Amino acid sequence: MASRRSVRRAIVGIVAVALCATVLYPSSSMAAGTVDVGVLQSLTGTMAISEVTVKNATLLAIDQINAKGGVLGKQIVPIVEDGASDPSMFAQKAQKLIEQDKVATVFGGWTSASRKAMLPVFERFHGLLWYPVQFEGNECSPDIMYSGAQPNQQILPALQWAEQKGYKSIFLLGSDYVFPRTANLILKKHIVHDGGTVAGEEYVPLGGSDFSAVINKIKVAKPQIIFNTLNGDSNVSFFKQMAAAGLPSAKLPVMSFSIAEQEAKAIGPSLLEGSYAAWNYFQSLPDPVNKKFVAAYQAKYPGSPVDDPMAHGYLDVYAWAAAVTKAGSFDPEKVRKAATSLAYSDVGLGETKFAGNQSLVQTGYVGELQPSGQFKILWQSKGPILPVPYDPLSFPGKTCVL
Amino acid sequence: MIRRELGLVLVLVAAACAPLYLPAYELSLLGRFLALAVLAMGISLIWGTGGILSLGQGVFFGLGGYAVAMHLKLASADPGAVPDFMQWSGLNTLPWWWTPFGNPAFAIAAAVIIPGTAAAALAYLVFRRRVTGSYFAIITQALALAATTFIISQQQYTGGFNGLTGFTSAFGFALGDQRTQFGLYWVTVGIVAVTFVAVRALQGSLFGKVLLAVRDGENRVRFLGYDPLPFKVIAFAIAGVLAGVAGALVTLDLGVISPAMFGVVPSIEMVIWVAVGGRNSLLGAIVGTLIVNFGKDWISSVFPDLWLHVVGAVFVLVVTVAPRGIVGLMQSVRTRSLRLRPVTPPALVE
Amino acid sequence: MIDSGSPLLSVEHVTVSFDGYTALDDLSFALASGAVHVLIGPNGAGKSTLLDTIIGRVRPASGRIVFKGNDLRAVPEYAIVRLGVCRKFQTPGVLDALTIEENLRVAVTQNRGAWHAFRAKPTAAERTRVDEVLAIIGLAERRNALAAELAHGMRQWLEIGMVVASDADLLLLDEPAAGMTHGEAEATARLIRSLAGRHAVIVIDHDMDFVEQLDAPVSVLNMGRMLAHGSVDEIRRNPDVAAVYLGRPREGDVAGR
Amino acid sequence: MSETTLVAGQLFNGISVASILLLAALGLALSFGLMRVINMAHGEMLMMGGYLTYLSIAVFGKGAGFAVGLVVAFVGTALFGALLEITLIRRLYGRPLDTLLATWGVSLILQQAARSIFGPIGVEVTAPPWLSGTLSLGGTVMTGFSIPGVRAFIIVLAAVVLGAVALIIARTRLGLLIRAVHENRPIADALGANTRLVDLAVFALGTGVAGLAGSALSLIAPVTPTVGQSYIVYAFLVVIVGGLGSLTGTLVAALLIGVFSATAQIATSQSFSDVLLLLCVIIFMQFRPRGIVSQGSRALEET
Repeated sequence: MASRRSVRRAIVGIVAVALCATVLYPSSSMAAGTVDVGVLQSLTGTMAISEVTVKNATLLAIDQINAKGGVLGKQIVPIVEDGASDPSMFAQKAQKLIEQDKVATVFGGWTSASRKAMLPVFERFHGLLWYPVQFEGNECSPDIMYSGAQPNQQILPALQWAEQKGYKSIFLLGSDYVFPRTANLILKKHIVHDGGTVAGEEYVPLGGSDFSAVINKIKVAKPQIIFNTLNGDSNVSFFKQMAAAGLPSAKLPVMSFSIAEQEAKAIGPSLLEGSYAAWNYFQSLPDPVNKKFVAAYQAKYPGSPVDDPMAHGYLDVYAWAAAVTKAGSFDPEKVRKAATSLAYSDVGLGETKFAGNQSLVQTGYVGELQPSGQFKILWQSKGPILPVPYDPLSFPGKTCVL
Repeated sequence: MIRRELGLVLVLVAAACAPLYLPAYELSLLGRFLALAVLAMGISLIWGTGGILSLGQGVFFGLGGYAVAMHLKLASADPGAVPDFMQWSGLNTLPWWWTPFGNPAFAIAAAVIIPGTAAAALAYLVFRRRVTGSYFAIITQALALAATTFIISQQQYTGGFNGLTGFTSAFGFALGDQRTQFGLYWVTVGIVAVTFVAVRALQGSLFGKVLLAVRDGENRVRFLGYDPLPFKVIAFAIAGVLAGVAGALVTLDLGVISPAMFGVVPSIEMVIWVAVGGRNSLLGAIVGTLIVNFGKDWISSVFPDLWLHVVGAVFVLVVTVAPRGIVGLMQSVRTRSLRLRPVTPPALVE
Repeated sequence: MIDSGSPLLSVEHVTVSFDGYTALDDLSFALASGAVHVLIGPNGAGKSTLLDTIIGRVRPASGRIVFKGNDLRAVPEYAIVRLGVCRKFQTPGVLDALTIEENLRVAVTQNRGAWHAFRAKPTAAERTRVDEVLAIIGLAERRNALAAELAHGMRQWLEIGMVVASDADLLLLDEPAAGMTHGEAEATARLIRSLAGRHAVIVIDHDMDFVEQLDAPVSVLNMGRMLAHGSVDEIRRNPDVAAVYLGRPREGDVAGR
Repeated sequence: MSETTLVAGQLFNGISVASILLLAALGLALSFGLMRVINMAHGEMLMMGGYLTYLSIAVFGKGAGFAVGLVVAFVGTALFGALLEITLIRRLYGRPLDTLLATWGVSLILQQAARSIFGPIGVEVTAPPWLSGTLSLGGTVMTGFSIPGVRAFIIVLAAVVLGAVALIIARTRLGLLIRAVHENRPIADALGANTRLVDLAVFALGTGVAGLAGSALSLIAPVTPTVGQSYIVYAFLVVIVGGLGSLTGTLVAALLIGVFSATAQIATSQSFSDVLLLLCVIIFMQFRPRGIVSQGSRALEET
């Protein structure tokens, strides 16, 4: 009864909101000399810590290309959107970028959840997404270019290295989400297949900070090495509590799949010293092109390290620009066709290319963390590895059909 | 009376014609936020009328969303194959409790019944022992945390952190098709209208009056011969159903449901929609939902760093300066000249 | 219905204690259908506790309360009300968020189940009863005002009206005239007298002038026990009662206001 | 043999987790238990304590910095709590659910502020040298069982803080006033107790203890803008299971929940033990809806 009089007022309000929505949104101006691209990463929320750095690398690449005259004679205008660490926001913003801003392509996404949420949007509108982060595979879409590693390019090389070093008993520890569970599923098959043993498998809720029980279980299982797929802040808790429990990396080696230079800086190199990581790029790669990239990035963001997803985010822009140039068009369909027929050497990843399944061909590296926060490269795979989205041992009979 | 109903009909017509004058992206946002408004009306019912603050409405939203998503997932899978995430989680046969969701009618019914039943069960167990509102708020927040943790940990059955996505068609309609989008929008507008009328009727009934009285003093109602328990349980179940419906609609619209959409933080954001609009007003719930969500979409695009500051400030300001929200502010502007109202509405005394 | 031989309400050897403090001490008391009875006593004598115990808010440590042949010990509060007991509290417990008419409607409805409450329309009999009570308490013209907007005396009237509207067989009135002017108190007394016969009523009050107007038997409670029974005059002359009140000279007049 | 080590280890972990929960919940037990203020920004007080410790270490070095950090964290967050009480909480007494919403807003602002000041990446706090050892219990059936020094420190700290708070409430004049206000606010007010000052003191003490807790927790957990969020829900569960306004209840509840989740994790995963924990709390409330230690009330309506 209370709201009778204001009902009509409020009604006007609803209509006003709906109308304001159209007015407030500046629709993108497709000026003649520019081309809009979307950059969609989490600028807020739990994932911002990682995704902001990729956004920076992406923007750096755009600046550099613009400085050289842009692409097809047009300056690239990035439209940066915030995914807010929320997959539904990624879907919403992806839709905005494609439908409202009419961008030529989108660079972005970090978590599998955000990629999975954006996928239907890109398929619906036939857009093109450049995804820069290593992931669990089991997906290939014509509307996504996967420059991050497939499991066979990061996890399996690490296992190969561990086996060569004589580590037989492996403890699998991860955050409770898709990448660790799938990675460990693949790892278990391969460990058993290769004659090793899985000493244990534990998952901690995302953001979990209590590792007392896990460390206790590790002590009882007595593995030779831990394969760690923990995400984000949980790593800080894990390494602090391992050190407190008298198990620093020097005593019980840890191979991490989600700790790159950025995370190492956040966790504190002193805690991580001597632990291992497997990536397809390290800042310390001696390639001269890489040195230039690192120098350019640090000129813009002093003191900030460069890592694997950033390198891929940077590469994605160059790959897109090259493909556009080759195709002579911004049409996603033509661009993705062109992208798989080119080779790139613009980043320190060496000479790379996109395979027919739209994933990147790349080399696997194992590094050991130094007190400086940099990784010393211990090992590298024999040449670039072809991407395999579906691990044949774990998912027999599944192949990528575009 | 007639003028008021006329106003409502006008808004309804304006909303129904939105596809004619709104650009596609704004239209899809409006549809999504209107679906969320269904959930917000449920919060208005339990919080504004019933005095029950739930920080776990997201859970019921999620249950509704998952019920529909499970059907979409089965409908999108190759015949005879299990959904993709089960394959890469090492599961090769469909769990028995997934099977009935292959039936669209079952899935739609489940999207309503499961959240309603879960809400009723929770409310019964907690309110049975006359636990106070603060306890209930905290328990529902713990529920939101536990539910998301649980769903994430059961990846082989639920899709884990990624949730369920990758649907191609919904109930025989192609999801990417613009006509499907329009149809879904109109269904949403229809559900909002029906919900609004139904909840308003409920608030006007003796049930609503007793519920309002329960909010201000549970014991007083008890000593008038009413058992507050069924009133609170039924109201909470209705809010649960509305949250489930909203979850189903948003899942259809967005093509994804995942734990990140209904955990602790989204659940408390749902409360702020209603607080901004005006917790005691059903229209306030709708207005607040639209304003906060459009605001979020806009501010987080233009000033991403500012968004949390704005939300935080809105929380503080709404509670301290405008506890009856936007609608309350407009009301007091209109009624101040007519008669003096008590400064602190009784609703604020828990 | 009620067996005419047995009382409507019987309180049998009831003891209530809070954290070691004995509020009611082996108290027994009976009331016949339609009878009006007044309870007086100094603060802390156990008057309100007795009503609390009848209504089920406080459960006796020993003894029992029987209403219409039902042992109330294990009956939930709302079910006790449904058996036919309704109480007005010391501080008015009207439903602030509802209008005066809605307050009465909530009270007058006899089927108090939640499902029934969905049915929006009150019966003709209920509407008539609401109108009657509105007339009795003199708030007919303000029927659409919110209860929260009423002045204190009006709230008292409204709550008395709710108790009357409930049509319970036993009405418990805790200080019904508190905060009323002399004239209002007189009207209240008239109303209570008119209830006799149709309802049994227990009235608690301090104000002897008011009690006198009720023209009903009086019991005096002290320290959880019955001190005396009788008419107002008999109580006035009772030396034990005088001693209790003289021991705390000011309370009979001031306390509870 | 390894089974016994596992079980013994988990029992110790249960106590260790309990000590963390107790530290995180004590401040809430004060503000929620005594004042009915649901301080959702409590987690951010922990976070603030962590950052203050980081700053102290930056200024005073690794060894002494942490000890100084404990004090700075306590004083700093207590002052912030006082400011919060004066500017915001004071307006909202008697409206517990509104304190919940308003303080949630404060918590968002604080998180974003920490992000703006210190960056989204956390800051590094490592255990000082005098805490980084372990105590081994070799040579018995407990071979392989060792107690990390950091965890032992947190257990001792929790006990000391609990003892200090209990002492303040039981023995000091402030404690007397706190008890009086808690028992009956209007009467304490009427008797001349400055209830406003008492509220201020209780709230500041509560946030100060949270800051201290945050400082200690930085030894085993990250210091990031969002770290408080991972403790807040559990801390509230401890308080409601313990019963409002009872330190004993809070202690027992922290122990129960800590040992419960540690023992559950012998057999199951952490995710599942969290779910089990909530189920058990709801079942527990069927039997003791007001917590382990409950107080009666005669008021017609309770908040």
